[in-house]
Amino acid sequence: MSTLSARPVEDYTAKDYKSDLKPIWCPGCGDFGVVQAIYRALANVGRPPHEIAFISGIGCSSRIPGYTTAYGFNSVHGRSLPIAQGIKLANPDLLVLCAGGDGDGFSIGGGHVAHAIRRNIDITYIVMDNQIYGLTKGQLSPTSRRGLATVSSAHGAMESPVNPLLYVLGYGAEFVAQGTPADMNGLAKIIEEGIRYPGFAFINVQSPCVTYGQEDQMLKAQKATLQTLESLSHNPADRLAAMDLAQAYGEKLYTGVFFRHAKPGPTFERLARERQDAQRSTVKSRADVLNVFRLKKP
Amino acid sequence: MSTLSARPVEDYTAKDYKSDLKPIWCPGCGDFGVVQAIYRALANVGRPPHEIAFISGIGCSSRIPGYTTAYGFNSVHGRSLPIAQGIKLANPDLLVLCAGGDGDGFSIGGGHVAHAIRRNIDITYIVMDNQIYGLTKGQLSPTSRRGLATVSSAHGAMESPVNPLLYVLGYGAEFVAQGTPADMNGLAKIIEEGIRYPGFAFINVQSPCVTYGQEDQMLKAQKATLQTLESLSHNPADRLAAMDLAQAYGEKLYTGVFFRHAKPGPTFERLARERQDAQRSTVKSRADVLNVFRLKKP
Amino acid sequence: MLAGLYVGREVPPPAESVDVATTNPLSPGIAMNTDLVIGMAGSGGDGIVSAGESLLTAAALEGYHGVLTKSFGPQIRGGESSFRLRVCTAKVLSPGGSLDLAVALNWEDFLKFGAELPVGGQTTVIYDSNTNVAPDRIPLVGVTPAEVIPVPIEQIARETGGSDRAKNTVVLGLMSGWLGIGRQEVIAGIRKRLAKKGEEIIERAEKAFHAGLEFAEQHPLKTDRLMAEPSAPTAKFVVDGNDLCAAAAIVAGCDFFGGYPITPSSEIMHFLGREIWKYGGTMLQAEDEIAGVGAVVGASFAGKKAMTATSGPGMSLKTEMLGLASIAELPLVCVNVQRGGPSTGIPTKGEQSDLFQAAFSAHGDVIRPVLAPVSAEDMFPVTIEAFNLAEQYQTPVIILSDQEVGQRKETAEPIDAAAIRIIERQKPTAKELEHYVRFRFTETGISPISHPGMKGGNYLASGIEHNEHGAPTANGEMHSRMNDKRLRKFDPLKQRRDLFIVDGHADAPLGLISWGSTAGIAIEAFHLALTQGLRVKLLVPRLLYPVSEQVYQEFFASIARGLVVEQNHQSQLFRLLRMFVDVPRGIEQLAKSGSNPITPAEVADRLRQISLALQREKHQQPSEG
Amino acid sequence: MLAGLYVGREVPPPAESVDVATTNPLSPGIAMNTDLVIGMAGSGGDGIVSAGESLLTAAALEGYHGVLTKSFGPQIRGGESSFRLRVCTAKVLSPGGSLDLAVALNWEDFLKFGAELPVGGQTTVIYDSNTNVAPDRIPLVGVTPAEVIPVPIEQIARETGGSDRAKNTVVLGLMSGWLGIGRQEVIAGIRKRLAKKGEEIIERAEKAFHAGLEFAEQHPLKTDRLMAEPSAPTAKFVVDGNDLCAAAAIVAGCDFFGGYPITPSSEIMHFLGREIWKYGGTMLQAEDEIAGVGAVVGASFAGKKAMTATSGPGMSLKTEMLGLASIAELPLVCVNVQRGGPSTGIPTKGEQSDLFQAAFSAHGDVIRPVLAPVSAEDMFPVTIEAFNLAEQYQTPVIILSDQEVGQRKETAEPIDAAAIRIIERQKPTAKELEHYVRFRFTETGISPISHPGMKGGNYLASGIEHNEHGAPTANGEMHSRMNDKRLRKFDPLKQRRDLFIVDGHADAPLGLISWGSTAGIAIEAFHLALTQGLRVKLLVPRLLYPVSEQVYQEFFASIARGLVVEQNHQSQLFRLLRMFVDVPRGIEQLAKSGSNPITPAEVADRLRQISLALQREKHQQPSEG
Ligand SMILES: Cc1ncc(C[n+]2csc(CCOP(=O)(O)OP(=O)(O)O)c2C)c(N)n1
Ligand SMILES: Cc1ncc(C[n+]2csc(CCOP(=O)(O)OP(=O)(O)O)c2C)c(N)n1
Ligand code: SF4
Ligand code: SF4
Ligand SMILES: [Mg+2]
Ligand SMILES: [Mg+2]
Repeated sequence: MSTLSARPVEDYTAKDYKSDLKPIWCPGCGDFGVVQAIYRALANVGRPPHEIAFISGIGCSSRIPGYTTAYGFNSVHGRSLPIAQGIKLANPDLLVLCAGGDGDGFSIGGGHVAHAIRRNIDITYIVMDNQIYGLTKGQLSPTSRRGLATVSSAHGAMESPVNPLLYVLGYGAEFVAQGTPADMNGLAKIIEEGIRYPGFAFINVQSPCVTYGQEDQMLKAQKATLQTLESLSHNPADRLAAMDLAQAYGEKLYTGVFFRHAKPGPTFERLARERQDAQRSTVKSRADVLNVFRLKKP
Repeated sequence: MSTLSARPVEDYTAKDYKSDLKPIWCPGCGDFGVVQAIYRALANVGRPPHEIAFISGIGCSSRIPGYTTAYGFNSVHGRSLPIAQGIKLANPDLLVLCAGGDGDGFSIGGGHVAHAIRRNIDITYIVMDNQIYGLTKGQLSPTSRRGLATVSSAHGAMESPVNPLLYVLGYGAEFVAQGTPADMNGLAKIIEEGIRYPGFAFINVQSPCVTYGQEDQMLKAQKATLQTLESLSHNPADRLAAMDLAQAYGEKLYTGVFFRHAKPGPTFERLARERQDAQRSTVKSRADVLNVFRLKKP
Repeated sequence: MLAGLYVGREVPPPAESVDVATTNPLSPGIAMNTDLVIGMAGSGGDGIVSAGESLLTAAALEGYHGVLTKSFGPQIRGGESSFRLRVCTAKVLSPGGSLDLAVALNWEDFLKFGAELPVGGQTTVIYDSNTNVAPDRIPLVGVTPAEVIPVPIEQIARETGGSDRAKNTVVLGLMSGWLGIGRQEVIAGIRKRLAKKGEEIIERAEKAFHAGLEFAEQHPLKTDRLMAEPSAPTAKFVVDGNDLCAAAAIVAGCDFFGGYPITPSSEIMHFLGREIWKYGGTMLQAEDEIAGVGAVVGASFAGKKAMTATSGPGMSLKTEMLGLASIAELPLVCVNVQRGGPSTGIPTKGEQSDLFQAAFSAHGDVIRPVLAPVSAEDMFPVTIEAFNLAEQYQTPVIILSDQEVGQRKETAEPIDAAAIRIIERQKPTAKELEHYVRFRFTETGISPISHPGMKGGNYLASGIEHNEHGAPTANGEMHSRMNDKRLRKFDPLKQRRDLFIVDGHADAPLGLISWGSTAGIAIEAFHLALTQGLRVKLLVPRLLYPVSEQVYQEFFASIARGLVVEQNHQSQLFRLLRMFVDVPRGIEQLAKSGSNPITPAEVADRLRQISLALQREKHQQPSEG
Repeated sequence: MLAGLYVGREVPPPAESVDVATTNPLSPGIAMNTDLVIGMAGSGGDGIVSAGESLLTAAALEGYHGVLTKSFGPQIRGGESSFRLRVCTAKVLSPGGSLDLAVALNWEDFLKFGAELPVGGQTTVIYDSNTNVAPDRIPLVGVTPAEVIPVPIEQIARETGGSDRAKNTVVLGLMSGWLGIGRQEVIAGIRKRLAKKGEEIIERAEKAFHAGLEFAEQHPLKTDRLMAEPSAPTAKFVVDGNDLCAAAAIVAGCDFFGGYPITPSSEIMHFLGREIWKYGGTMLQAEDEIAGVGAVVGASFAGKKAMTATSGPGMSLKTEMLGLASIAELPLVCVNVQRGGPSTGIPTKGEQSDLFQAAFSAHGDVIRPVLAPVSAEDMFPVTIEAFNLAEQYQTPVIILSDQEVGQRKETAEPIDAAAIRIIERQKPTAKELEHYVRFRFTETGISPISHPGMKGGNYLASGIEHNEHGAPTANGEMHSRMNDKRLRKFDPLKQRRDLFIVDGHADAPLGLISWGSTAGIAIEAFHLALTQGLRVKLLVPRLLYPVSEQVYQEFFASIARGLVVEQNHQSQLFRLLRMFVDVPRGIEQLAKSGSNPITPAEVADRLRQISLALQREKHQQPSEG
């Protein structure tokens, strides 16, 4: 997030970010907790809603922008990141959030993640990873475990799941974290940290699907098994250690910050602004662009 | 490659795989070496050309199937892997090769790589990585170095390059290697090994673009700088060590096998065949599928 | 030839029954119903849809015909839910018009369906008296139903079934009683469904059912709703469009399916994910629609019959690959189960607004056949035909289904797969393989096609323009000849009359045209209009593109006025026809955006108006001689 | 209003000069040329294109008009390469017909261009004598050129320029001599270009040039090729379509470009990658076309004017996002520089076969405006207009350019950017922001649009059907009203007459219609036909979709016969018009697949034939009275 608004932080509370739209998630869906955590994180950061753009794809989870008072964009399946990048580049002063499901982000949208990361555009990307396709009623998702039987895999999944944490670390993401609504305080905190991180931030959220998910993915089971990375005294500046821990995705539920770059690199939009500033002086008005077509006697 | 043809290996020589089409690559293009290495690898493996399907996307490099006698498919930009997977699943007895450029594979096609790998379909995928868009005349490619000025980046690239080797290792690829036509023997050998590996094999080839590439990427420079992984006594069964070495992509030119899984996992097509075999006995003819619609008195 | 029910002039006889009562043979003097529409709504947990399915199954087992459509709110769980069931003594093709019986478990949910559950002056309205609304105060504005009956549904459910989850069973009892359908069958069905849950649960359910039945017997309706005996009770299938499409693909020889889930098409993938392995095939849930159809292109190149299925957004993503299949001349079938558009639109409701896209989304000069089934049952012959056309013409073929056809359940005549003709792609002969030329210029424009594994057939497939051998070319003349080959090869397809339903007097001045899921409505309206004495004829294309100029020209020859009925905003078929055919000026359009119901009565009304205008016009013309 | 050259009836006067010679004022009696076409081919390393550009620049500096098209083989380096340059004393709109002067550096490469470099009976053929072919044995079958002159080009190049790389400079000397153009300017240009290479290199080049010049002077041509003075020499711009499109975008206020390289559109991205930063904008080379247009959708949502550019395969991939922009009512401009299709097709050659796609690729009921420039110069007003329409109607707008227009170089009148009218999107007023309703039903269908950062304007954009507030809905009636809003808002656009070039007698019975890159050819043919006495009128739409029924109806009112000229296989404009307009039966089609040249003379011939048929028909009709 590049600039904080002039308005003092204490002016905002979580409910300033809650819209009037009634969520149509199933009762008990993990996404209720995620949106609450987002309200809290935003209130702590304190940007006014109209300076926030919140983009999602399609899925149960992707309904989330509509439940906030920010400018929302519930776009098309898998394309939240390209759209979010366009928004941030068009207006770097905005706080840009991006969210969606595991399918949205790592199946159909999987080709965009690496590029958002290598550009290091300052967007906070929250994946509500429920290891299933919720909205389309229970098909395999890319994070579904091997062997899982679903409506689309009656005889069990034959592929290995993707590992979102390891992937984004491999892509060079500078901020990588995992949370769960089973630990609301922790979740709100890492979302806030992600937003405050001056560059692309990736947050995987283990948000259970109570309708199509597995027993061991529910909040109750999560509460019993989760381990905070803090409690493991993980050093979030250590990328290799982060990768090592990330390998356990799907087996162990670690929450907290896996990786936070000690020296944040330049964002694309900062470099773009520098370039604009450097080049602007060479022209006076937009019409000057036509000069290249002018024939001059040699 | 699942089955070797009955025909004895010594029957084939490199020229059996060379077609009559005259390559229209620029004189000196690295891809000439790559296709030669492929001829040699195929001759060593010894499958008859008509049992080979060779799929590519679009790009200078993607012209390569047409220069072989195999069944070729010069498809559309970035989609060679989905097509190749369909071919292999439709007929697992074929030897399926896939090839293309760095842009084809890691920009527009980047979303398909992880999924081909997590399915572990037995395809050998060769990327001719010249760090540039050759066919479209010299734009930035995803592997272009930061700061590079090209026709599409007059003022220099503002993003970090992708790291194909690290990405595919993160995706769980079981065979990962790098070669260069600067070492023809080495290149032919790893392609042969990739083909023989019973699962998805990824081979990155540093194939210079003599028209739009940089001086330090040319064969001559490569010859001077390349280091074989063998000479470093790297243990290809060690995935973490492979990842560590892969981090040097773009700085050091390592050739050879980064990673070869000691215990190859099951391929998707093998699991599919097992499933077919298990299920086939439940029906007699295709018309049986209609039984589900039949109403029976309860 | 298209195997199926409504080929050429073999249109089923008019459903005489429509809104017409017959007499009760048991107690003469009491009219018995031959055609009833029941609608029911409640919240997601109420088991609405399973009640509808029980009723349809029971009716089908007794030899009735039926169509069951389901409609839901956007919630995955706990939202509003409804069904519409039409039961008929003869074949029906549409979900019908206004409801005869409306059941509201609660008013809030019922009202959400608006025009999808239309209550009229002839409707009997049943509602749960726990809603605390007086019968003369029910929240339906502007209608006075024939009868309004509060029933303590929840109370009965609790008292007999032991929980409010038995509400749907109570309603089944009510329906069974009032309609006289399925006493045995519903109970048997319940028993089967609950078999695993133990005798106690089954007993409670039976009690709930009987309590409903009893209530119905004790409260006879003002308007009697007893169903007459079915006209010719035969063994039936119960099918839904998506499942039947998948099954037909297997019968057609499909060995590969690649796709990505999307409402309302996913059931096709689910079905094949369960079944295709048994027949030696493979189902791939791909990472996206591009990869799904990409794998299908690959499987086809490898020599197999292959299919993908999706809905609007997925179609948009598949555009490039479909273009590749066209120029590489590779067979494949692509099903678009249409929903409301544009963009994500309305995923759960049907629409026929992707016709322009089906015909024209590819860049460059391309023709690819587009077929549309007129009912769930029709999915079988249409899917078989799609595979046949794909293989015969080496082309992608699009099936334009929609949510209505794809997700509704229908009774169907038993399908005889043996009667189906399957077409295989033309492979090169041994002689042709000696000097194989993949894209040889032939008289038909169709060149024998080899596949990997075939010795001597090796060639380069590509999306780049190529010469006869498959070698890339940028030569204008070759490009022109290849375009010509790829377009001309479809000429014989345009001569296929069996892909059209044509009915009515050849010289009728009034024409009615419709397609896909609205065609059933139009066919019923056509028969209604005939019974009302209109001189009308009917045309329903199952081949939408390429446009068969001749079929239409012949049809239009006698036509002065008419109507094109379709479920979209822009009258897409009407516009498409104009491109290739001289459509008479008097042809009007009845076109509504998705999920705005079109009913047979409405279409028939409109035809009557048009006919009146035509007569007025004639009279105004100065008489000759 | 569309700022530009050919608005309404303001068609430039007939290029009287076409194929007509004037007299040499200096030596009366010697005819001087007003219009010449030069074609030259060789291998990639020969500097063919740079020679063409030098010649065009030199001619432009002297006040001539010109069009330079380039054509290449598929090789990146070392393949065949050619240019066609038309130089004229008055404005020209097309690359013309047969060559007046043909230059072959070697025959193999020359022949590869076939009909693109047409040699006829009036052509003077110059070739390198090192090809060892006798003048009466040159490998051009079926033509006898006016004159054939072997020139030891390579030899002269080596002797004077010191290497065969000077061959193109020798040819420049020859042309300069024979045409009497650019002695000073070519040399000055060479000097400028080689400034950094040192005096020695420059000197050699000058020598080579003079040697060519000298050869020309010593070998006067049988058919004199001296150019007459330009009619009204004014300062000129030299533009190419892609660059000018990019520049126009900047003038229009474009602040964001997102795209992915693809031939023949990449120059637009290259230009903006160099320039856009200066104006505070950003260029993003995205990972693919979907991401490119996705970022553009985002930038537009953020309140900025934004553009993407691509060619056929990229258009296919952008389909879904364009649909999203339509339903979310977000402005954006998408340029399709068309090439030969389908699929990868012929990347380096132009075609006009993506019209169907431009109009109809989206799923659902969608209208999005499609514009086409008729020349490189025309790219300026058309691009400005595209941004204006996008912002005004809150819609994606497609510009259908093609390789021909996009990559050719032309002389153009100096552009006065100040005269351009720029339209901004309608933003909500302070009052409207008090209770902001994003998709409010307004009379025009256009609702004021806010963007992030605007306090009180917060709303939810989506591809899901929504109500006025942007909240998702599955309600059929709302869907219908929203469809209506989104389609109806384009009604005023269909009234815009200034988006059409109309010329000729209002009551002419003969009509000529063309669009895009072939329009220039048609316009020239139109003037040719007029000079030949035909009663013909002309219509060139720059707005292709939605189809303006009224403009065409008026045009067709007097028309009995006519011709639609376009560069595709299926007569796509002709078919598109039929959907909405009653196209007279006598309208024929001249449609050729890409890279099969269409010439003004050919079009005029065809018009003449049609006119004759029309006259015959009239005479056969029984006379009245
Ligand atoms: C292009 C496209 N393809 C497919 C769909 C159907 N679709 C909508 S959401 C979804 C996946 C939902 O899963 P996920 O992204 O994990 O989100 P969740 O619902 O689980 O939160 C799919 C396949 C679509 N809307 N658009
Ligand atoms: C959908 C689509 N987008 C863009 C292109 C244009 N295009 C063709 S090849 C290519 C990139 C070439 O680079 P690379 O993949 O690295 O291959 P190389 O030519 O360097 O071997 C591009 C952008 C295309 N043909 N199709
Ligand atoms: S289906 Fe699953 S993810 Fe979707 S709302 Fe219900 S519980 Fe949540
Ligand atoms: S442009 Fe580069 S990659 Fe392409 S053929 Fe030439 S040298 Fe090879
Ligand atoms: Mg999910
Ligand atoms: Mg490359």
